[in-house]
Amino acid sequence: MTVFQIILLVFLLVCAIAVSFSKNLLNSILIFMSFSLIMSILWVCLESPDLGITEAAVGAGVTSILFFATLKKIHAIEVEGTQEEAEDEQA
Amino acid sequence: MSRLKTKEEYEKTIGFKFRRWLYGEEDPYINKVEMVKQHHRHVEEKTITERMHEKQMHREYTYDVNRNKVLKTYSMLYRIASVVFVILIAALLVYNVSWLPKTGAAEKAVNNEVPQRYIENGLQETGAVNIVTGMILDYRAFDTLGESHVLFIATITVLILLRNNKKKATIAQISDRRFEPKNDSILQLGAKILVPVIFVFGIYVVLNGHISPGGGFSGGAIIGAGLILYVSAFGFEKTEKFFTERTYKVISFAALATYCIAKSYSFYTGANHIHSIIPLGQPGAILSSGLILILNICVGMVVACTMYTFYVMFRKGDF
Amino acid sequence: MGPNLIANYGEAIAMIMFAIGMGNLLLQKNLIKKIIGLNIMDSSVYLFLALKGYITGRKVPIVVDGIQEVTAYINPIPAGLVLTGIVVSVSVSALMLSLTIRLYKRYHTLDLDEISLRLRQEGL
Amino acid sequence: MQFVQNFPFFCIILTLFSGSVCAVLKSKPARIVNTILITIVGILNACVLAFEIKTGESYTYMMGHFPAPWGNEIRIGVLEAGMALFFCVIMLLSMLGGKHKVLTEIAKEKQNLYYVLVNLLLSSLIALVYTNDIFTAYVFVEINTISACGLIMIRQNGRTIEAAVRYMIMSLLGSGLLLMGICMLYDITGHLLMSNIKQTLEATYASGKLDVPLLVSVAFMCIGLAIKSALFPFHAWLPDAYGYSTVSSAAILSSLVSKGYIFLLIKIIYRVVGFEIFRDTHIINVLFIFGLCGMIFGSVSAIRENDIRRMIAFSSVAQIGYIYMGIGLGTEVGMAASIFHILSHAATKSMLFIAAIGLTEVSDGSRHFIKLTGAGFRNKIAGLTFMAGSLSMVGVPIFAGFISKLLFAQAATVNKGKMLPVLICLGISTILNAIYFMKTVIRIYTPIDDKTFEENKCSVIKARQVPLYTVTCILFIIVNVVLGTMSDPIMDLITKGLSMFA
Repeated sequence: MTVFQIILLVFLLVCAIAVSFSKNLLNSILIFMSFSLIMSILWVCLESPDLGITEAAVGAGVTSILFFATLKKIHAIEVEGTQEEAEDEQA
Repeated sequence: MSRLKTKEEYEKTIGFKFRRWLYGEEDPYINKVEMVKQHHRHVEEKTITERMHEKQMHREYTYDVNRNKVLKTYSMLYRIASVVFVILIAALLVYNVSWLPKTGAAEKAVNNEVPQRYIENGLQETGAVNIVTGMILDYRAFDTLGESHVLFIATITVLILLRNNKKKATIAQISDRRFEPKNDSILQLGAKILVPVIFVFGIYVVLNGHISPGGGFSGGAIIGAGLILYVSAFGFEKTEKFFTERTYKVISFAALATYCIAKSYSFYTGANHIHSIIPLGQPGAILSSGLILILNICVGMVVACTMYTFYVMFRKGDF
Repeated sequence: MGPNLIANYGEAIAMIMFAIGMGNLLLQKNLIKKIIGLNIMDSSVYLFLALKGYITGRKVPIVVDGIQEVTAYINPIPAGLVLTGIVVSVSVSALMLSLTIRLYKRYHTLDLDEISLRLRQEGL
Repeated sequence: MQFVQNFPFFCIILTLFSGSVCAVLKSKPARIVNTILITIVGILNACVLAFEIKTGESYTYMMGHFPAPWGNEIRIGVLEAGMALFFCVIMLLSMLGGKHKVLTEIAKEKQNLYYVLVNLLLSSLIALVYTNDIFTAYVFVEINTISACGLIMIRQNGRTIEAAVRYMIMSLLGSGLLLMGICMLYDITGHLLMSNIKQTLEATYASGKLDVPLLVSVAFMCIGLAIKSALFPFHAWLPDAYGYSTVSSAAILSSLVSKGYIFLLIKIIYRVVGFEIFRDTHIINVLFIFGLCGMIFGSVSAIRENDIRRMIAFSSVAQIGYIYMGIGLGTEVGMAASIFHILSHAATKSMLFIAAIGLTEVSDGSRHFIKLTGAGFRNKIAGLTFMAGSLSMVGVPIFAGFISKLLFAQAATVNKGKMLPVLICLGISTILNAIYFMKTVIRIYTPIDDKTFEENKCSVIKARQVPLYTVTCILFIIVNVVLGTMSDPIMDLITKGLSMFA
């Protein structure tokens, strides 16, 4: 374990705490994205580059994109949502 | 000696009555059970509305978080209890960690004969230079078979949840893409340059899974990310030409079926001590390590399609 | 306290992160934040597991130059397990997010307590 | 190696394969594939069971070319084969009984996906039952969780989505705890294979030290599985999930999914930790107390419900309390009683769900007690089945519930310290059971006059109109009575299987 890894671990902890206390959803998703990025660097430090590639592609890439898509969908939903609710009540 | 019963006698037997009751031809209770008529109670309209009003007031009071003391105390208590619980768990786990073997030490229970054989004989037994790949796709292949089905079933559930029919899809699509720039030239130029590179890199990672770090899953996720970038730059019209629901289903079916068949061959021969006829090849070459290359390609295809399908479902709800 | 706390500081941090993730899961009202907490919880378990396989001074388990001694490489098992775990956590988060979208479409809120309050008020 | 010994592996591969096959089929062929698949898997498991009874020895089956600690492995014994066979029977009956509801309640283009979920659920259950590797168990627990979530939310209205979200949050918390426990266990023993972990742990235990990490990891695994199987304080997700999903799903969830987790827990207790070590950890007492609380609390909540499906769901909480109470007794007899109760509860609960749907159908789809008045006359076969199920739940002889209660009482007398609380709680719980089930039975057999009939928009369904449903109900009653009357050979098998576990 080197000093670099300790710094990374501390960053990881800071990110985890910051996610819990941030008020804005977009902020917390961005912080989570950086959490994943730090994690993928940490995997490489721990001699597992397989995990590093996977975490970078999946954790920082696809999962974050899915979070963003969800957030966008939620903000865009107001128009069409009422229609579905009405249909739901009929059923 | 048996005696034939007459029809009247037969109709009195329990069996006949049960049969009639079962088929609903006659109800044994009709005309036999005395029914006392309940006299109808008349309630005035006013009292009903009054009662409804009271009930409403009561409900509003009960579920009003700001004014209801009990509810407020309860949620307060829940928060405090959760915080205490979480702190206790953290303390317990840290205390527990202090008793675990040292990190980074070579002499501990984890480093026993199992990783020893993987490292010393892995190259000869699986033909994979990357021992991790050899381990997950050959030694412990049953886990990985389960894992790829986790992905498959997650896609199925996402399809169930977010797939909507064509009619509504257009409305959703319009409202979804309303605030997005269309034909953004910076994004399009970037995508034109990056997407081929990403694809080639992903295919490289998939095909070299047994030689260098990576493998089906990471490579597939990279290809999926490339597809997502392509879609965001050029819109769904372009991808719809080559990727529909049918494509997803056929590709994932073909890949999973190949996976299942390949693995059942290897499981069956292994368990029955039959020698496997698949050659392992020259270690380090692309065409080596027996089934691992084929399995990597299958996993890569499934993962790439899955990632793209997730994104499309989240954005549009339809292929 | 046991003897190895200082040597195991990485694992201790992973455990604290596990608790933080769990706290998010229990205390956050917003569903998206709950999902993030869940992801943090999973990631910390994987970090813990990967630290198990790490051996100081040894290299990636990819055979180079035909060296096949145990003393040259780290333990490959945790890496394989974590790879499986990451796949599982991606599929689970995709499922949870799609559930979130559907829930928001129906109730226009991300707060589970509020939803159950509304359900009870509607008398459903 | 004989050919029969390959059958468990064939079962797992066939079910996994048919999952991806059903995704490309249309809904009707998918349904046929599903029915045939469950039947075939059941027959294969029956062959394995017969083989096991004949030889009387368990065996391990290598998954791949490499032997035990290096490769994956499954292990087959009497108890595993019997459990897998029983799961197949109950699943087949539940699918048949709820078929007409699946056709009406689920959107047409999504029906084949429902069968994908069911197939993969079956494969994960069989893999959980047979596996000998603790990490494989984790992977299949995840498949089980996700497909169970799919089963809940496939009927899409607001309530089921909300229930699915609650279910997923609790389940994923449980999975996280389970994975944490597995990782710690791996750290202190260095193995993932159940038998090797047990050998290592026994060696450390013989040297006289029961250290902290072992205790914590066992506690984490137990709590994780307890959350997933809805033990008393963690049951908040259960009533919604069972109450609003389509009826086949509710029957499968209540009788198979939670039982799969409990079976995994029993397997961990016997094959991973070792029964003696587990008894010395005092976690057993926690499970015991939670089980007792669940028995009382579940019944009290069920009395207060006036929705028939939710009432049956709360009754599940009570019955899961019974099972954990039996595990918590800490004796072989208690464990055997728990396993018998898994069988009897699975048979009875799915039967009640299937019967309840028949009763609500003739009452304009309403599930409230008032509307159900006289439903037993309008749909006779459903009323009869519901009555049989209630009698079994209350514990009337010749039905399965009676035997399991008797076994629990017998098991309690062996354990001096825990005898009194068990007997008292068993008595109170039986009385409470009797109150709410008999209330329902009397309600559905109270005649109504024609005016109310019209007002409630009631209808009449005769046994002839729904032949499949009738046959399913009769088969359910037969299974229950067989469990209740032929308990001696079944108990012999269970004790034999438990001794083979060690």
